[in-house]
Amino acid sequence: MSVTTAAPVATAVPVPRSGGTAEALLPTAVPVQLVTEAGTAATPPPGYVAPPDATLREAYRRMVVGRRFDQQATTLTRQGRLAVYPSSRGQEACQVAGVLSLQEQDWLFPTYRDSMALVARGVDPVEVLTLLRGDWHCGYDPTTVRVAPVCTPLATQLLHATGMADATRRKGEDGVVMAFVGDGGTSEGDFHEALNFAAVFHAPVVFFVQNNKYAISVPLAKQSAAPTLAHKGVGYGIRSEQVDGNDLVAVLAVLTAAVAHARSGRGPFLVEAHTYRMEGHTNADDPDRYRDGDEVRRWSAADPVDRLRTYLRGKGVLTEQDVETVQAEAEALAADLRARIDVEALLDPLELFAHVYADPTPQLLEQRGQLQTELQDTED
Amino acid sequence: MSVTTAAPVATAVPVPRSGGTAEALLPTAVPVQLVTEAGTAATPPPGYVAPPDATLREAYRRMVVGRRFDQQATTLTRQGRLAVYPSSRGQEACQVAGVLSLQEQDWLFPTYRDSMALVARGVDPVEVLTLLRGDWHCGYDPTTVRVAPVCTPLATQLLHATGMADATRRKGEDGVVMAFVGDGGTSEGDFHEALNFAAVFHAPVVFFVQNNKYAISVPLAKQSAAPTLAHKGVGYGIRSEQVDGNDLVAVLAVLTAAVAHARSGRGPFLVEAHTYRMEGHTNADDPDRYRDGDEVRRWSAADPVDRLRTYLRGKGVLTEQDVETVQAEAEALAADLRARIDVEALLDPLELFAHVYADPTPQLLEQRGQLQTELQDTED
Amino acid sequence: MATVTMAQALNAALRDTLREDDRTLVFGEDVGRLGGVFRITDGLTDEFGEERCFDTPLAESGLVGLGVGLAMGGFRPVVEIQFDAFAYPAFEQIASHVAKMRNRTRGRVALPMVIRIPYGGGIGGVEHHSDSSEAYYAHTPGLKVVTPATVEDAYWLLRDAVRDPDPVVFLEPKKLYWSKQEADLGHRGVPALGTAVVRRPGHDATLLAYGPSVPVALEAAREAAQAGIDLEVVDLRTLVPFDDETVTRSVRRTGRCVVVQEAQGFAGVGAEIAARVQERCFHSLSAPVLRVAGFDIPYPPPRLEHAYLPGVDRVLDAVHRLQYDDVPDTIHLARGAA
Amino acid sequence: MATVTMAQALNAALRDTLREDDRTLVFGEDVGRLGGVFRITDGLTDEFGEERCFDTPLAESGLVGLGVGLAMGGFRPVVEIQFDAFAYPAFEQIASHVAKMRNRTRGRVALPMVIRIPYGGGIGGVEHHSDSSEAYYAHTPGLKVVTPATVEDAYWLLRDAVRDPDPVVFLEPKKLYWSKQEADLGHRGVPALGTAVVRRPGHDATLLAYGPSVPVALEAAREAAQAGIDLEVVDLRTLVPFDDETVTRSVRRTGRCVVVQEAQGFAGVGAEIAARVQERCFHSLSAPVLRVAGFDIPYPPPRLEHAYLPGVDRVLDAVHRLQYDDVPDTIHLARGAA
Ligand SMILES: Cc1ncc(C[n+]2csc(CCOP(=O)(O)OP(=O)(O)O)c2C)c(N)n1
Ligand SMILES: Cc1ncc(C[n+]2csc(CCOP(=O)(O)OP(=O)(O)O)c2C)c(N)n1
Ligand SMILES: [Mg+2]
Ligand SMILES: [Mg+2]
Repeated sequence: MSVTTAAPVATAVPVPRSGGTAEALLPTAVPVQLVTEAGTAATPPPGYVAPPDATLREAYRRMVVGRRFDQQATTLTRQGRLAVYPSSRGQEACQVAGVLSLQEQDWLFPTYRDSMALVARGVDPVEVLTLLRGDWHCGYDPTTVRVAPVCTPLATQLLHATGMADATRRKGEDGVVMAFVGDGGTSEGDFHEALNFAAVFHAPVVFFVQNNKYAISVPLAKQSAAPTLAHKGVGYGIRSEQVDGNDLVAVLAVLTAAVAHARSGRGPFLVEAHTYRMEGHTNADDPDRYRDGDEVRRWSAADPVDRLRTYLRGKGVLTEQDVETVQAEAEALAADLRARIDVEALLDPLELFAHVYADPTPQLLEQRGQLQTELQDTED
Repeated sequence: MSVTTAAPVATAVPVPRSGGTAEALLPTAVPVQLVTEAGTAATPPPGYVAPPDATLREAYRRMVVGRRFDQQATTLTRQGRLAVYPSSRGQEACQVAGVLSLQEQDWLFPTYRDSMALVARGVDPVEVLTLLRGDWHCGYDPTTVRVAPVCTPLATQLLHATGMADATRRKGEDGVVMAFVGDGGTSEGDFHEALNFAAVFHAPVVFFVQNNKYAISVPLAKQSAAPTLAHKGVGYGIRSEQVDGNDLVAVLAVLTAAVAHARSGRGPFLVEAHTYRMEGHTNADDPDRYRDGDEVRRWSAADPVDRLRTYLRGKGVLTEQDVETVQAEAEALAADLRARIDVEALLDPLELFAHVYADPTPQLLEQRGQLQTELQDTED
Repeated sequence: MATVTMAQALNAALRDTLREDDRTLVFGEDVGRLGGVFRITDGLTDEFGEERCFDTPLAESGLVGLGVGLAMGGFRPVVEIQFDAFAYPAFEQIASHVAKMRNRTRGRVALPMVIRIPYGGGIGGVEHHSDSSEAYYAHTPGLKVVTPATVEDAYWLLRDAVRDPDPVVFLEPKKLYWSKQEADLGHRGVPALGTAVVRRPGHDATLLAYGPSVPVALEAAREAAQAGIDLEVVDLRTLVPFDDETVTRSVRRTGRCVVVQEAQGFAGVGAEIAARVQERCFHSLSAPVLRVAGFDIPYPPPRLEHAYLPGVDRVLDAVHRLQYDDVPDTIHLARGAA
Repeated sequence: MATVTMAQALNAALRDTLREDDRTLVFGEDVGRLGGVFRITDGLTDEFGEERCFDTPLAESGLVGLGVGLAMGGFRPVVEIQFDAFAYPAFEQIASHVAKMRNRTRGRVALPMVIRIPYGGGIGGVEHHSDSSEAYYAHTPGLKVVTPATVEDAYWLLRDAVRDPDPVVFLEPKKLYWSKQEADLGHRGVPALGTAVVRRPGHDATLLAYGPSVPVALEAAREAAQAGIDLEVVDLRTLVPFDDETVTRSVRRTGRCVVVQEAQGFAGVGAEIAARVQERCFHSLSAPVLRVAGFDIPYPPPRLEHAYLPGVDRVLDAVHRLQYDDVPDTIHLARGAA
């Protein structure tokens, strides 16, 4: 299905006001937690229920696979096979929950940090890495997987997500849009404009802030003086929540509720997940310059994959055998990735002129001709 | 004193965190009011006290003078003597309180809507109108009156105000910056970035939103779905308040507290005043296209000048004689304005090249020469 | 045939598009009930409802970014920016997304959207209301850049722009909004977006102009004719893609060329045109390609804009300097500029 | 004399400025503890403290706008933008305020501030990390636009920029950050901002280049010399104000000229240069002024940037087309472009 050729009819969907008092919009005082760091069940705040075990098992599977993918990508940078890779190790719960809360018709708007989410959504891992291998700016077809191209200019994607959600609403469809952004990205003007537009147009979009405590080297304390980033929602009339971002069960519960809220026509939702970027900003970063090992070690203890495994094992819904099966699947994906990424993509420099416009302009045809001659000269 | 040649020493002023719980940052549930629409004393919410009578009498004087100035400017547009004029009739309480809450060393960052505030601050009325007469982009010397050039690109001035406030803090001076913005302006990304920077740098700046219910033709309901605009503060960790913008006593009380908060090193403050734009957006606007007369009539009943007069008369601190004296002063200002604005400013087109850079570039000297020759030809 | 203003023609183009194509959405600041500050969207909300023509919150990056998402979702957004300088907050969305989406996605995601920008001066606007910003867009690959100079072109170019598969920055010369023409908008006399047109044939030199400068060039040609100089006037209409063929054909024939633009000259579109023309017509040129442009200064306050705007005299001055007699290499200097 | 990289020279310039002038503040994203993603501010927070060199929240309009206010308050801000394309969110602040404040206030409020922008490609960066954005700034009156090509120039031009009474957009060619030179930064060999310099004298044609293209031009000249063509290479260094004198002197003498820039060609700075040169040197020219520029496409992905970047071969191709034999008016076409 090609989204761009669809011919929606703009129907007069009424735009109800968000209404609601300020109190009803604010997040809970402490982040929602359903599973403790020790992997035992926590008392959920009212309104939240743990997702079904089958879903949690599936979440575990995708987290393990995601982590293995991430690790493999990092290794590939060391071998010079990727230009750069921004790892999201430590954020598995957020990335997988973000995807599992969606249905097929929904859209995901990711950042460069969200490779694990792309893999979880079913994007071919090789195509996830097209950008980072330097082959092209986007490797997959956004319209088939309903994942927008990975966005680098921070927070700009939130407006696209809002527009896409608004398109859904206007067409009378029941799709929801999930938009990812980092803690640093919340400082950009586009964050503000997107939340405001979404609230005013009552667009079915969930803004999901993965607060991993750093924007490259800049710690949260230098980024914002707000009580939490989730407290930004009330200023737009947007219902907001904060959640323990390393607790898959909690993130999935909160996001599922947020998506349901949006899908049922109650407007946008803002969720902040407290998590941590375990690696440097990218493989090229040198995090020792700005944070100490103790902090990283403290967060290791809160590892989201370990926590979910302990929880599911404790609950008796994940066997040792299951764990091994999942790990084997992850290894298989990594092996497949290694094999396929080694095959150099055949890149035709002349393709550079193919997608600037629907049809190349006369000027581009001239320039294309010039490059073609140069390339022939080189071959000769 | 030329601000640009000052040589401040950047001292290591500590930047304390805003801290404070979310609740402490939120505005009161209903706008602060100290005087009812009927002009009688209202019960002030805890923490607010009415300013001294002498100050209120002075406020009354400036409001009457401001309104007369505003009316005169509107008349001048009808006579074709101004290119355009955005009236702020109905917003006298906000504009005068905004200025009265400041000290001489403080700075004001106004928008095109704030001519009355400029007059109240002591800017020569003719120089206030330089921009609107089309003579030059700014008529006064910002460094002597400590009023930034009137800003048209919406919300951009909030960042300059934040920078100026931060400069004050860095120099260890005790100045405060008052930054005006409209309800529409709060939707711009720069609003967001300014509040966030101010909070993070703990800059002594008061953001003062004159919510006059319209951005040209766009009503507040299409601008924001927030409970109030003052609810935006908490998302930055900024203490916020909302106030009846047609109650001079309340606006002055709230802004005085906000300025004191900033001056004492407790960081920025956000105030939303609920008021109304009685005239069209500018003289060129046609408000009948988008709002009905009933609404305007309802707001007439809440007139800020009438209300303050009734209150002060009732309190016995403003005599009939005082009222007449103030009115006479206002008429004198209007007469003086009429006389002086009739004197066409001598504008030298060659000045166009004088201020682009400190010294004109060789290219500008060439172009200046060209224009000079053209002008001589015309004279010949 | 009726007398139509450019503003009316643009309004009709939007109306007809909204009628014909359900996917079209018109939005921006004050475009709803008010009909836009220049009334280009007058009556559209009445006819098509709030869902098809609507006001947005006041944020330009926001409304362009919303357009990107709506276009991805299958709509054809026509975004109005209120004035030229107020497009700058949207520059990142325009340069990094609108212009690049098709290319980034290897052709999989197109963004057929139009960004309408009233531009240029001559209407007595205060600062930030009279910028000529075409070069910023023309220099950004992936955008098409269009600017009409006549009433009929305004109608058809805007219709073409909305139908175009690529994003179009549609620059409307403010001072021509109230220009009138006897026009039959029902009949398509105008070829597609992407072509220049010879507005006045001539032999002695070519004036290349676009948007607000076209009437100036035509008036200069009329005056020059009285002095016995026969000028050809080409209205470029589309800056990107550029119609080299029409331009080159004209200049090779006349051998002399002046480019007229209202924007400040340095690194403007006129520079590109002069550079291309001399590249392509060098051996046909009897004189350098001269430029008449705004000075390299911020747009002046209303009472001084007359001194800034390139008018007939400045164009004729350049025409007279086209080396009918040979004065080597000082020709570029306008009189007085030495 | 020591071997110094351009990155080190820029770092030294900031350090020396912070030492000499209390009013200087250095800020931006990650410029504090990290020392900037290119380490240009390495060690400055350590030496001068958080109050003189500091990280801001992540918002480019914010940090430029903060700079405007700080400059109004008497400081001399040196703002770092992390990569070229990330200056676009600040475009309104730059175009409507930074560039115009002095003029708006009739000279009463100056904004002596520097906006440092790493620009251009050639470092294998993913999208949005390799734009050449100089034309956007050069076309905006009120800004000075500077770009060094050598280590010593980097040092002195940055020092000049901070001292300058006007706002300066200081464009740092990313791919030259690690270029090395034996340099004595203590000794000022370089004249002030605003001047071009002849890097290599020659007789047959002039190559005009700036920033990342200067080494390309020099290499092309070396290769051409082996083929018996003697090229002069001018490093423009400052795009605004433009050094017409040095350029015109060179081209009038050589009679042939190629402008080399990395940015996409259409309406780029190279267009301005070509336009000015033919205006000023028409009668001395034996061939049109040719341009070698990036293609008019979004900057390519890393694995294709070699095909995009104007290299020595493309420059030499243009040089060979400079009509040593006379082939009227097809000369503008690069081989293959017909
Ligand atoms: C508009 C813009 N400015 C600057 C950058 C450079 N940059 C890339 S990632 C990054 C930090 C982002 O931090 P955050 O939003 O917290 O996301 P994270 O990387 O932690 O996932 C910066 C400054 C950018 N990509 N876009
Ligand atoms: C960046 C920008 N966009 C658009 C405009 C055009 N414009 C001028 S005033 C205005 C409405 C502003 O409304 P508000 O902020 O509520 O202030 P008010 O005029 O009511 O005082 C608009 C859209 C502008 N000046 N700047
Ligand atoms: Mg982060
Ligand atoms: Mg308003």
